[in-house]
Amino acid sequence: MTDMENRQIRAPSDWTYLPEPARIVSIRREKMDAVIALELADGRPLGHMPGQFVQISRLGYGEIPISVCSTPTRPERFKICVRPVGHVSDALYKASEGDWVGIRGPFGRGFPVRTMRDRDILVAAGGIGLAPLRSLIQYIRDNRADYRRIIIVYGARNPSLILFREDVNTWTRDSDTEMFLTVDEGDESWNGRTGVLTQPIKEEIELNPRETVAAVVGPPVMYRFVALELLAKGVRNRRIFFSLERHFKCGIGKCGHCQLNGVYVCQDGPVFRYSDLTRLTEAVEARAPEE
Amino acid sequence: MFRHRALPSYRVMSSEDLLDFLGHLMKSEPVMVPMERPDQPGFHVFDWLSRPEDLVLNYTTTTLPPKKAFFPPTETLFRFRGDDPPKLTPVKESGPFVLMGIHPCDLAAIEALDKAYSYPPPDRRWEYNRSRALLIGVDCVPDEYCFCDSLGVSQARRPGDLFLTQIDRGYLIEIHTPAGAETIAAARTDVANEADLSAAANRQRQKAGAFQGRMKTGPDRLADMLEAESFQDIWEDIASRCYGCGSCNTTCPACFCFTMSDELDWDLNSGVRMRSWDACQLQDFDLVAGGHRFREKRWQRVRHRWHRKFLYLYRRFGRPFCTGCGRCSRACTADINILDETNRIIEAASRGRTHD
Amino acid sequence: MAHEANIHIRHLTRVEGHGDITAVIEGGELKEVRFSVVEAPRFFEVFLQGRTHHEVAHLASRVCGICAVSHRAAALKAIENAFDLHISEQSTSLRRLAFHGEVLSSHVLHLYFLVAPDYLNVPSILHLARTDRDTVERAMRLKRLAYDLCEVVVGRHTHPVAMNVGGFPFVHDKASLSKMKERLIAGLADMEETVSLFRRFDSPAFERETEYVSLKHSDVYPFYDGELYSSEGETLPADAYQDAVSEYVQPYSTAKYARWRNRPEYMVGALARLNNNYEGLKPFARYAAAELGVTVPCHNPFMNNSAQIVECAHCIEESIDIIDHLLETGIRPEREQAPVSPRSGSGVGAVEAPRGTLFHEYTFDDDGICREANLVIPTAQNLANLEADMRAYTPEIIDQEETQIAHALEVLVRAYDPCISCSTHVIRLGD
Amino acid sequence: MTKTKDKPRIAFFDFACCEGCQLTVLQLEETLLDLLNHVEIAAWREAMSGGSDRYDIAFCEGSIASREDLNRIRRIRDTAETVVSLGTCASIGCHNALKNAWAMEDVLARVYGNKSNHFETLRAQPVAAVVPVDYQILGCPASLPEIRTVFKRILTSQPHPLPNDPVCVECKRNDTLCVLEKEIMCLGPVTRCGCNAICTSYGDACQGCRGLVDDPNLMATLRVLSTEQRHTIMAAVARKYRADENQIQEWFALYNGPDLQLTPEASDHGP
Ligand SMILES: Cc1cc2nc3c(=O)[nH]c(=O)nc-3n(C[C@H](O)[C@H](O)[C@H](O)COP(=O)(O)OP(=O)(O)OC[C@H]3O[C@@H](n4cnc5c(N)ncnc54)[C@H](O)[C@@H]3O)c2cc1C
Ligand code: SF4
Ligand code: SF4
Ligand code: SF4
Repeated sequence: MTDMENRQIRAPSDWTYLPEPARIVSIRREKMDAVIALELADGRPLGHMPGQFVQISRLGYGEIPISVCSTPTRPERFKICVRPVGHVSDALYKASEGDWVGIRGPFGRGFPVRTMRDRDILVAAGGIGLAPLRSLIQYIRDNRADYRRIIIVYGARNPSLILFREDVNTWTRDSDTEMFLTVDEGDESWNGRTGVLTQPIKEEIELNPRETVAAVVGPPVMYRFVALELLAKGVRNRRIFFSLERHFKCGIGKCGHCQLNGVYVCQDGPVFRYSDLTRLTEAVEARAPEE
Repeated sequence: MFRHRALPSYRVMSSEDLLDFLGHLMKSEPVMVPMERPDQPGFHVFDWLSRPEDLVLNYTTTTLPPKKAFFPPTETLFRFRGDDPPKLTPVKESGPFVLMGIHPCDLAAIEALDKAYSYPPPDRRWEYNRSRALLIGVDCVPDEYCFCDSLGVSQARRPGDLFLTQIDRGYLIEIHTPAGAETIAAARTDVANEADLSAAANRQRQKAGAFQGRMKTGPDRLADMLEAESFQDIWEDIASRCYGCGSCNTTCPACFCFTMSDELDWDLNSGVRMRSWDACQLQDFDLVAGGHRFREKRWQRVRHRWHRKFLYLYRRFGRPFCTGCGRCSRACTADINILDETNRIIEAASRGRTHD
Repeated sequence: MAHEANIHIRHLTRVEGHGDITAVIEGGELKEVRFSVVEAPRFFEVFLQGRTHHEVAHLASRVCGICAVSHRAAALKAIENAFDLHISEQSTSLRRLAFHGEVLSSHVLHLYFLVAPDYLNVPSILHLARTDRDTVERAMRLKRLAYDLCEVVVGRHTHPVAMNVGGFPFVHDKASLSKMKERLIAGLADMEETVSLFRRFDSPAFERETEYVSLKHSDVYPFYDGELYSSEGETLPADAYQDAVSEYVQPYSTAKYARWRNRPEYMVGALARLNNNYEGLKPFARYAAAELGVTVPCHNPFMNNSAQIVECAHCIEESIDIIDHLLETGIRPEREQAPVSPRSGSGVGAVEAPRGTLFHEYTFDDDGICREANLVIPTAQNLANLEADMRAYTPEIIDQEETQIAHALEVLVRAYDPCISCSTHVIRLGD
Repeated sequence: MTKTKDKPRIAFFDFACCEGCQLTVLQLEETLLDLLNHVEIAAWREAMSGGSDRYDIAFCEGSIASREDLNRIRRIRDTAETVVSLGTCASIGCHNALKNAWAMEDVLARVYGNKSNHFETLRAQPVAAVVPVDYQILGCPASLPEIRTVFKRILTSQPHPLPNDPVCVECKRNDTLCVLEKEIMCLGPVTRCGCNAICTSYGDACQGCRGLVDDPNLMATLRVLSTEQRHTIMAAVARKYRADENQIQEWFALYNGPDLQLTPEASDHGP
């Protein structure tokens, strides 16, 4: 690097933190989330795998990590689902069709769609955690022959916060998916399950534990309870996958924000094997529930 | 002409010739050096040089390390304008520059950051800025906070191009790279004789004897110790004194965490994305939406600092991300000394304590 | 014709702080006229007690955002007098420089933002942004010049930093001082324009004799230094101010009033300084005075505005000289003096704030803790004189329409440049 | 990035304070003219006559210290869609709150003597304690960098969460020398940043005018000042100040009010 020749400065081909423009082709706003379909300026597919995320910018507001919620098997455009919780997510939520955003990525390690082949897949989603898992479910359904059962357990805080309603209806209706929907608090119109999502796992679902791979995404407190139920049913800890959330700035293992013991969540994850996480003292998600 | 000679090779230069050389360098490229703070005489700072005589080579330390030449505390990454589609223009400085007067510990830190930032995918901005720089190191005398010899970098030369050691008749110049050789070729230098080399070696010996403190074990054993035990009581004790002000991070030559933020122009349509140094000791460093904090207690953040420097990055890159420069101990507004606290951990581990 | 009028202007605009004008005319005769300060008082005098001299100096500037440097300087002088500390000539020069920045800033703000709209018939200077961009930009430029002068010396204008007991805790940068000097020189051209602008405005030809009080110094036009002087010819040391100045309360006003010896009203501020110190003015300032038709002694309170322009010119010239001197002698590092070991003492600090003579007086106990504080503020000293002028002026214009009378009184009040936020912090009672 | 609609109308109001914050807004100067491309000034008593009662964004400086203030701020809150507390007086209470350590009758009697019954005063409260505010700007005077940021954020409907890093972070980013090196004690390590560390840039101590960070380790300040330290510089500082708990408490009170307690109880996030 210190050779004189190298000191003749060549512009780097890709400028690490420069996003590329993408246009919002459609936006569907619900009370607490917006599903946004995006198209890169040059029209090429994003090239992601389920569970990967992008760093998305609203220029002038900032940049945040958001999971891609669409499947690469339907590549024309990709979708994200945003819950407005601050600066950038609010701005994305309020954006309109035709607006431009910036995209970097896709980044990170997604779900192990290979390991999952020829196995039963259990998907456990809490709240906004359904976003990356929807990508996985769609991917598996688009490659249906490669996989066996698809069991979906989804818990929302209340009926009005249920994401991807149409998809949820389809998964409930179709016979090739086993859908277990629950809400923490129902309302007058609600006649489905109420309670935490570990309940259906514990009480309703028959598993072939040796053949099951689980993918879990939700709020931090959810993970360990789900893991306990799955372990109790005999699912191997190597076959349970968590997608974790941390503060990301760069998405490529440089900024240091997402460091979790020796790993970078953005680069070594966000999807981790449960068995790997139990060794990491800072992985609160994998810690045994406190007495 | 030096190109084919074995490196390192040696030359000698008088102090006056050094200033001439500097004047010559300044004509073609900007030069950053340690100099006395204009606002606070008696203290030093790395800054761009406007007059050769402002150079101070026998400084003890600076608040900020020289890494700021490649990775400024706050910098613009790109400009944007909200057109249709938006226009994004990378911001980069042009032309090569010289960074002079780097102590061995800071050279070692630059090497460490080279590793961290070039780990794929590489940080192009760091690489670009690094590739623009010629590095000239200089020998030093340890102060009360230094312990670089405990970490094996008190004689570090890489990735410097040239290295200066003060001797009676000026400076002994070690030439470590072809780029260094080419640069020095333009200067008035003399052959280095036996006396020069032994004077320099003498100084190294003096330096080795001048350290007031030592780390009580090597980095390898330290990493094992940190991995094996929790030391929670020690972390808690440090944390009870710690402000969480992050000064230990922001003065560290081997820290490299950052944050990014946007700033709009007054037209509210164009603006810039900036990146600035961040610090893991700050309360909000790992805060995520929804108010979750993953290192909620101050002692967890303190532990993270030690673990990151001596365990995580040690395992990942094969070297501790501390060079013993002593800046954090000096900067700590709460009197937390990294060497003392590290030795406390080592002692506790050596006493064979059990987990708590 | 206003035979009957009941004028009440609530929260007069374009002045610092909250004040009301009341004028009652019955049967063509002025019955009552007054200017009442209704700003909520802030009680500095109470909470300065029990504080260390560091804290006193820090809090002092918070009395007023517009004359923060003056308050800080007065407090520093009082503290230094109390503890018998002496600051270097260099520190004195730097404090003077900051002072000139403040006077310039305060006067420019007053002249362009508060006064000029009256004469240009707009609600505010910003309303000229389209029609008379030149004037707006010049106003901004002069403000910026003043602000930047303060910034170079004391970090910022409002609540100066680094202006501490004993000296400055950092060394001023020669390069930025030289750059400042260039800009000050360029600023003289803007002053020339300012003079031409304000020459166009006609001031009412109203005169009333009164006593003018200010500091006076044999060598310099006094802002930071000098002895107390009255236009009746009396000179007395600043720390004997209580012999002459005493304060009293009016039930309709949260500010206090002051009398000079037995005279119930007197005037301080730009006009008073000019009347008392004309010889100290720099050449360009004298030229400005001539252009604006200011001849001393001048008894027309409306001319206070012109006196401020003259002082702006003077401040710029004087600042150039000070910078020249500093650059010539070289700027030596001087450490902020360590606090004196706690001890008792009391001291007075008197300076010329933009609006007139300002006194701070503190008494410290054996532990160096402030036990008593007394602040006498220019606007409070001017209130009685202002009301006397209103009483004398209203009959002269009593033939006009009620709205015109109201407007004329507003213009008169503004000419005094009252600083109301300051005036509500006065301390001990006069009797 | 915002679609142009009607320009929002902004207004400035002042309560008990030194009016230095408004003056600092005037220091935007050239940018003030840029700003006028985006907003209309509806009322600014200090700089303009004939203000209007129709405004969308109200900048309020100063503390609420009288019944009239109370009514006025409530009216403003009812009228404005967005209320901004401008400066520490309006956001935290600042020096005005120092008088709250005394009984209000005593305060009046000390200043107005036997005429004190003509006047009234209330315990001083920040605007932010009396009505809900949408944006806070801290600083005494309001920090210029934050004024800029908040203006832009309001105009692009972005929230402005107060920064939670201490002033030391900005000191380092500016590469200024820590004043402790000169044996000057500083409140920067527990004070909320956002002022670009202006005081320390001029070699002076931070007096804490932007209030405390969320989780200040106040006991650390106490320890640093009141015991002998190992660190050469810190030992010198401790020797120089020899401050007791009381004095430190008074120092913090300058901006954080007289009620702040220095207690050894660990906070939520400590130690
Ligand atoms: C891998 C990954 C995938 C995610 N996928 C989704 C998704 O599909 N849909 C969705 O709605 N949300 C998702 N999130 C969460 C989303 O990134 C945060 O909601 C977002 O960063 C909040 O930023 P903000 O600017 O809106 O809020 P801010 O106004 O910045 O602040 C809100 C809080 O978020 C914290 N924060 C700031 N930046 C980040 C960051 N980069 N990461 C985490 N927290 C941050 C702040 O410290 C603050 O406490 C994902 C996060 C990660 C790490
Ligand atoms: S510099 Fe000291 S007080 Fe500040 S975070 Fe580091 S260890 Fe804590
Ligand atoms: S000067 Fe104050 S704010 Fe700055 S680093 Fe030092 S202690 Fe922190
Ligand atoms: S450095 Fe401290 S006292 Fe100075 S402006 Fe910033 S917060 Fe206020």
